[in-house]
Amino acid sequence: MRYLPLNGEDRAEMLARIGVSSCDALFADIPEDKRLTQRLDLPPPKSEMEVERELARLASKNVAAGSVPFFIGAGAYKHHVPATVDYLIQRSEFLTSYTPYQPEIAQGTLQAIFEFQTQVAALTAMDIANASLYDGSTATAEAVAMARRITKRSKALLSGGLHPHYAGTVRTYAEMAGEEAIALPPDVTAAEKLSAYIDDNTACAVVQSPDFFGNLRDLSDIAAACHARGALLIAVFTEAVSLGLVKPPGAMDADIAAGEGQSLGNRLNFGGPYLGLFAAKAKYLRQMPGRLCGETIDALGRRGFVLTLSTREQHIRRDKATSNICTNSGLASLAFSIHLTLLGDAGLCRLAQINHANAVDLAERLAAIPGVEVLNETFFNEFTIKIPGSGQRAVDRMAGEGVLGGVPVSRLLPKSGLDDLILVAATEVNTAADRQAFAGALKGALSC
Amino acid sequence: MRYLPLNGEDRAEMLARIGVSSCDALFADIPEDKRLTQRLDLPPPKSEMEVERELARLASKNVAAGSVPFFIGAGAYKHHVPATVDYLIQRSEFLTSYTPYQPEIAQGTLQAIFEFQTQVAALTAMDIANASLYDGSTATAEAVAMARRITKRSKALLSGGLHPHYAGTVRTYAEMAGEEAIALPPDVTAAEKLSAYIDDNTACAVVQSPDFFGNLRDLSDIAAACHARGALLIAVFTEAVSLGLVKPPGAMDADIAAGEGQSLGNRLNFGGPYLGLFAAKAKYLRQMPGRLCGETIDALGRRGFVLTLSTREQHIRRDKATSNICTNSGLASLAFSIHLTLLGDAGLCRLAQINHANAVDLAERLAAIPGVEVLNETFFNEFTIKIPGSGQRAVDRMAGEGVLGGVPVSRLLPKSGLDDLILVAATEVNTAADRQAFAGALKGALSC
Amino acid sequence: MLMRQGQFPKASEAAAKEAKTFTGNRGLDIEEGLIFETGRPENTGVDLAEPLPVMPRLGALKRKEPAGLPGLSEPEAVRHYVRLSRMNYSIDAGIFPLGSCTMKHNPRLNEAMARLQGFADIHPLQPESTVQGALELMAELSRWLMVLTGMDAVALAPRAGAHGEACGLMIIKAAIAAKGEAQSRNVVLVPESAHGTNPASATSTGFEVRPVPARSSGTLDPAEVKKRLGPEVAAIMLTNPNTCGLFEKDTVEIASMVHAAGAYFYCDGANFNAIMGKARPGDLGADAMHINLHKTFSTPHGGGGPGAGPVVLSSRLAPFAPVPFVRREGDAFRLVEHCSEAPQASGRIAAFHGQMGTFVRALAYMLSHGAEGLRQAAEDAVLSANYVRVSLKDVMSGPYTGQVCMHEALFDESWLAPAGLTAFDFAKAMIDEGFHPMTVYFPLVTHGAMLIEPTESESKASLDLFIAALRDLALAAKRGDRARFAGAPRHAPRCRLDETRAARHPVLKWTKPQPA
Amino acid sequence: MLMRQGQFPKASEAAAKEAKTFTGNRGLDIEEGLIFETGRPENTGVDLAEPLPVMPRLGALKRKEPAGLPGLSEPEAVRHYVRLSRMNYSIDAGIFPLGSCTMKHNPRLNEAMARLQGFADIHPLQPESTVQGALELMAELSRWLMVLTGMDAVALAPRAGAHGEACGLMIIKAAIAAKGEAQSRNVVLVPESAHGTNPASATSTGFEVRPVPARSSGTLDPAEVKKRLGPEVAAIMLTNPNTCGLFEKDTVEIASMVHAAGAYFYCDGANFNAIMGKARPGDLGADAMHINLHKTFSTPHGGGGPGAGPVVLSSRLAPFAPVPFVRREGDAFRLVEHCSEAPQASGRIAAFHGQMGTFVRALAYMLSHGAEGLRQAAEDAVLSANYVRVSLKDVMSGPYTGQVCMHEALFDESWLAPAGLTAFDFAKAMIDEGFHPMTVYFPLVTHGAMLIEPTESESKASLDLFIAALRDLALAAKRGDRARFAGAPRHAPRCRLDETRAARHPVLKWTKPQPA
Ligand SMILES: Cc1ncc(COP(=O)(O)O)c(C=O)c1O
Ligand SMILES: Cc1ncc(COP(=O)(O)O)c(C=O)c1O
Repeated sequence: MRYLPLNGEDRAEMLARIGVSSCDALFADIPEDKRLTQRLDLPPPKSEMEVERELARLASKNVAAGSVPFFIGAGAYKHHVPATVDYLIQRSEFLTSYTPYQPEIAQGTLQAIFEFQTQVAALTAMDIANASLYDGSTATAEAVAMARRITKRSKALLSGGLHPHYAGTVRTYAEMAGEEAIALPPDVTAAEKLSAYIDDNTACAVVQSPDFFGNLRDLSDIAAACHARGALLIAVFTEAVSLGLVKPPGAMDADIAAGEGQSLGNRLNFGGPYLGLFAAKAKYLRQMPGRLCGETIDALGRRGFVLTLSTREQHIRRDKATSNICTNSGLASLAFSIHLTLLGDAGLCRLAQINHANAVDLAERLAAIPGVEVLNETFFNEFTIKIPGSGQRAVDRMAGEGVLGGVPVSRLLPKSGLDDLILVAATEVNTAADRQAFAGALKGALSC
Repeated sequence: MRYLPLNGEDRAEMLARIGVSSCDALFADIPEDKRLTQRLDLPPPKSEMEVERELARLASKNVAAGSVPFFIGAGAYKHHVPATVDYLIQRSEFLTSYTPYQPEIAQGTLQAIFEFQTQVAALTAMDIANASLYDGSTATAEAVAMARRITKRSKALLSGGLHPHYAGTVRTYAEMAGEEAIALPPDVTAAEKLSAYIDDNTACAVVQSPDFFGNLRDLSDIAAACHARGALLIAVFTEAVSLGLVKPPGAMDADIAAGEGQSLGNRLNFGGPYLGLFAAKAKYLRQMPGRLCGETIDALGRRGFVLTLSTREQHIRRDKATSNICTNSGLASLAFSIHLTLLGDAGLCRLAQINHANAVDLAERLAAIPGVEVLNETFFNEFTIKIPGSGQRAVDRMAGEGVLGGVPVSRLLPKSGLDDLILVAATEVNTAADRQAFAGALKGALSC
Repeated sequence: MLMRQGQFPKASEAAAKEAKTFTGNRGLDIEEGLIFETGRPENTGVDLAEPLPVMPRLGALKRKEPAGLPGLSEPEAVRHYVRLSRMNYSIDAGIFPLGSCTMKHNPRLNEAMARLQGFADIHPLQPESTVQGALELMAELSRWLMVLTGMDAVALAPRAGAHGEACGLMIIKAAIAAKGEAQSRNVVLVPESAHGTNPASATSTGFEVRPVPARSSGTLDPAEVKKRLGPEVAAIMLTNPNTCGLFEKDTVEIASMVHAAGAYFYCDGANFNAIMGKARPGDLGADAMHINLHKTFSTPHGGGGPGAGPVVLSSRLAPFAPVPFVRREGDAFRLVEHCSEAPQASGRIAAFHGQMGTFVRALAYMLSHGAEGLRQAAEDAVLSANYVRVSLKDVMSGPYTGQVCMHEALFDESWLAPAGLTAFDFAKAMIDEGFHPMTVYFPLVTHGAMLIEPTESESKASLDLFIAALRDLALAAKRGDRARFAGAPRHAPRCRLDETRAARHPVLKWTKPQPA
Repeated sequence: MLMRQGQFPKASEAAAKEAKTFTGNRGLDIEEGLIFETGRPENTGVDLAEPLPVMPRLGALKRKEPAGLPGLSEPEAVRHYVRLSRMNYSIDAGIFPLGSCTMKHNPRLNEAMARLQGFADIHPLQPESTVQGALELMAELSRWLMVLTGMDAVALAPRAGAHGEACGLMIIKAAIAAKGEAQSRNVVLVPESAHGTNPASATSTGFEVRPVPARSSGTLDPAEVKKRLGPEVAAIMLTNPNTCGLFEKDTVEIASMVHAAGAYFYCDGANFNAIMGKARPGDLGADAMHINLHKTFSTPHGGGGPGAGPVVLSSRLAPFAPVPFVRREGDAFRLVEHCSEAPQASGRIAAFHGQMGTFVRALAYMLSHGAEGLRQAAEDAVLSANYVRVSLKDVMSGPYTGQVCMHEALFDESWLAPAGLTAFDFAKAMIDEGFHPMTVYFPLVTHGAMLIEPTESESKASLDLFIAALRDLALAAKRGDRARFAGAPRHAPRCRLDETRAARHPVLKWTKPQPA
């Protein structure tokens, strides 16, 4: 077997040194009747070429984003990732190292985390950021748990503009922990009056912007309302690129920002691995979940970096930890950070402008189709359209024509009376021809 | 421009330090009327995404070997290269380093070359090998030039089984240098009596095995005949994998072995970059072309490696050098060496067996087609078939049916009366289904 | 996992001087500033077309203050990250014997497969008809996991081991609730040697943790478990093989006790590498177990993540798996995404469907081995750990060095005490010798633990060199050669780092230096 | 290119001791044996299916003696090569200012493009109908090269610069033969500063070399050329910008003289990076010029190769280009592979059609820049070289430091002589500071040359650090701090290597050690 360095001779010598006659002797602690003796119903080993063939067969059964006009978003975005990013994250020393528990021989990972934390803080305009969580949804759940610890209150108020999967995740966690999570009804046009629900038992309000339907929301008033009642505002985002052009959480006095970082540096990957971004006000530092990297010096006085404040974490604090997270999204955060380093302010801003412009152009093209309405007043690169008839059917028909034309809102919010809505995203990867193809396919789907 | 680190401010500061007012002042030595002022008729800069689109467009116009049943050889072979090989050669430190002129910070490249030299010597069963030449054809030309230097004779005798491109290359070089190169007529069945042509003005005989038509040739007698007349035997091969199963040049007393190394570690690449392998008897060391890496020690007595014996080379010896070669096939030789390191004797032998077995199976299938004849008595993974009618036409027809079914001999040897021959190769990448598809396509091509 | 800080010695003047060059570089060890020091917000390493001219639709929410993010041209960025990378140790460069972490070889084939366009460029919300291959892959991966563990269902959603633990406990909670015991059963038994994520997961899912001590031979005593069982107990979380590297030999008995008490048996499967193909947790009585694909099935750790922690389930718990999951319907595969279709499901634990990129890698690994190869890998892992154990036990002490271990060998620092040295010192000295240290100070039950997990990926030559070096270090320690340890690491990119300072005065991001 | 050997000092006992560890490793610097020492012929890192059972067709030519090649399992192989790689310097890790080598940034986009299946997995002898995209790419690359150089045709066959030189000279030879002067014209004028490949190429194509000295200002004197012209002269090989980093300002005059004498003007275009977009060799009178795609157009050097050396040709020489070449016929592209279709062609100079992998990379680079970006790259390269020149000229001497240079700045070692040091010593001390040395002892015309080519890929910060470090070293040298130089490099994976020993007792391959 190509991955196993030991050969028969090695094994024999090693057994001899150990002083047992066979490898099975090493498994003597397994109750005899529980030892596997039968052959398992699994295929025989495959050569590399055979594995490639089998997996290529499966891959070829999927329609890849790059191969068709593609307009799906809803929390995961198809952006162009520079070739350099994937090259660099595949460096052995990044790819195959563990969590940097031995800082003297992990300065590369540590400095990259320190830079990532600084970038995330700058991007969100928050004071501090951690070294990443699993994804945007679990980051949101962690933010809620953190708000509960800080406020010592139970209730979380979830905006109707929050991504339904995020809301679901928060609700599941809350339910399990015996806490309260109140989700407002789907709020397609950002019309809800969330502040009205904040009371003295409210730990936090959770509001997304750009929201699930693509609307931009000004969180400043909600922040004020929260703070007036001693609650925290958790600002959520699913499209990090928007922060190049849109007012960031910190500028609206959010207490915690939780978001999805996939859209910088990372591919769609059918939903994972993704990247949870997590930032907060400095005063809440000790309640942060996840790893933190800090600056220090070495014995020669040189700057260096270490994981720090780990007394918050499960491996020290166990059942009292701020979170159970251990393995996080290290490599995805590195990809994010490299992409952002390549972009810089200038590039990010330009990228965000292109996304916005392409979405505006698309909105205009779609709105021009008889019967189609764009529901958003404001948006970044994603918006909601209302069509005559079923969104699901239209999307399926377009897929049949080779256009991946958005997500039917009913897929995430079934039985909500929103069956005629489609969520549509445009990014820098879409050409004018793609947008035209989409408009054509939608027209076709509606007319048949 | 993403690849240029200097910005306007930097440039201004640098010009100021230099003490000139504009960059054009630095180009003052170019005659004024020769300075380019007009815009060149070339497209504007492209973003990474645009470059990808343009090149993907071109790539998609080609039929790739992996996408269809594929049986083309004739000096370049489609083998399966383990993913590890390409990963490792892309390590920055291998990919973006120069020729190891500063050995203290190039031990990685140097040790890899030393190992490569040892591997090539072992594979060919020759005493010594160099650090690579461009490809098999130029290696053959270099071998002939080396034989002339050693024997101080002019005439090179080229077997009719030598790859026509190799023969052409040797002839061009010979012609330019005013030397003699006599090519025997195409020898489809390895029937020529080459020894009869060796005389006292013969510097060398150049014989390929497996030869261009796929035949295995025993070179021992030719070697004896050469040596009896003071000439050298140059053994050529184009399929390095054959050496896992077939008698190597050194075992047949060849003086120089020159070959193509593409088939280990390297992809088809439409013909290049490939890898010239070059090995010789130790006594001819000082006449070797190309770089050589040797073992030595450092100031602390530790083993280390350096480029050595460079007094043979152009950068020292200039017009008296053994060759003009400078840049060689470094990275391709690394890929070769890594692939061979993964294989080892056991893997190489198995790989060669699979190639041979697949070719035998294919030969049987093709021979079963009425009117089709396999001309070879012996072969490794490639052989020649004779069909009723034009080989070119049959190959084109098969291509139309999505089968790349070999090379018409007339493509390389036009007007040689060999228009009904097709050269056919099988490797480990071909499945039984592929071979069946080939037989079917050939039958179809012959019947229409 | 390094659990404790060591001393922070100031290096000698002499050493400082020796290291000095004008640039601070030393040959191939090149110092590198922060991107905030070298980059500039107006620079960029990405060329982008002009945006279309449109009427913006941002309302009043345009960003006013730029983020201040530095940009680097592509060559500068490449150099920055290549230099950083060169400051890291990696499996690719040497043995990485972190106990409990299963740092095995990460095949590059898997990386290539995960990057196939048909896997990497598909969106989780595409119409199902356009992702049949992806769903088939998830189904196939599930099949492998079920067959290998002898379990009946798999939840693929968990992002890592800890997430899997939480997922498993949520499932158990849902099952308990379905039996009407939601209020009464809220305690989870957790052995003291458990990984920190176990108690943390229990708390975060609303359980109370009740610790269980191990007996002196390192495994759990059924009697101790029995004592702690009761109607309030929802589950036991048992790591098997446990974090001391021992197989819990009474697991079957414990499982039946737990079941008899109306509770569930959660198995922490982080150490499944030791027994895959040798025994099936399902046969041992487990109801739920997470598997760290980023350990057992070779997906790379990436300097901290990402991973994937699928949870295999017994038939009793299967109905309570969270959404989404894949269902086969005839020749087609479907995603069940809502509890409306799975009324007993324990909700949703994250967005979308799981760590597809990790699934591809893990399946590539499984296909490459076949069941036979996986068994061989487990055997080699255990063989190698025992080889290390017997080769070091005469010079290093440890609580169980006299008995057979599974995939990892546990030593402790007591033998270092006479020399005034700690496990921390020993670890740092290993760095100078070119090795990544073992896990130190975990498990917590062993004072000054040093936990060595070589995995099956090491050649005998590699193990022999590792053993010889550790023996040399051990003899040096016993000889009282304190200097070799106190100053270590000497040869790493950094000498010992002041962790106390980092924690006392946290500097968690770069800030513009104030002009003096 | 390092032309001369330095002294081989024995290191001090103290230094030797300091470096000592048990394993010989030093932190992340890990020693690695040869595959022949660690591998075994019966091991393999490649799994292969059973061969079909067939009757072998090998006749009597089955290999009898196995080659004895060691095999490594995949994890061992990965580790071997990763460890080796870590002993190398690279552009990705730092400035690589080798004069004449144009070590610029190698974009990874280009690597990805060259690996597209449609380029990497196509065979040179596929039917033309199945490789139209490849042929179109070759045509497009040719168009860029012709427009940039102002020439009329391109021969894409040459594998590298030296091969391009030989190709160009063969073309000239064919052109001369066509004029019936084959016997009489057999001399090529080569300036003394020329790269070694020039005279070597001339000899290997059957010409005689006649050297031409440069004048004191570093460029060629038309008068000196004139003196050497005659009916026996076939061509002049002129490098422009030349290897001293200077633009040959009299190139137009020289070209017309050469033409008037019935000879051809071959331009060595290895240094084209300095003038692309600024001037066209065609306008300057060149008849043939090779271009190193692996310098000017950013394809990676790969530790020595491969490259590509296409030759652009004037209309006078175009008909004599070797086969094969691409011809457009309507919408389709064809390959002309035989002289029967191109009767004046100078034959075939290698198998197949050229370095496709390199072409893809080079074209990706060109498309990324556009003409404008290429011009800017040339300007930045020249700007950076002059910046280095003026920043060092007060501390380091050089023959032309007072005048503007092109892409590289030439210094010499004369200023080091008083300290008893050489360019070699200086280079080795640079290694300790984290820099790859410049080219030393080339060009040969400058005694103790040190040729610095920073390229356009360096940031100003990188140049400033490089300059500051060289100034510090220079001042140290002037101060007489010989120790800093004599012992250098101290911090590299190896100290100075004994090159004399390597040459005196050549050990060019591993051999099994004899039992003692
Ligand atoms: C025994 C054990 N359980 C659980 C975990 C947690 O897994 P993860 O890091 O994937 O969350 C680990 C990982 O370190 C472990 O070793
Ligand atoms: C001026 C000059 N000419 C020619 C060459 C030869 O090019 P190559 O190494 O590609 O054969 C070089 C390369 O070093 C060079 O610098």
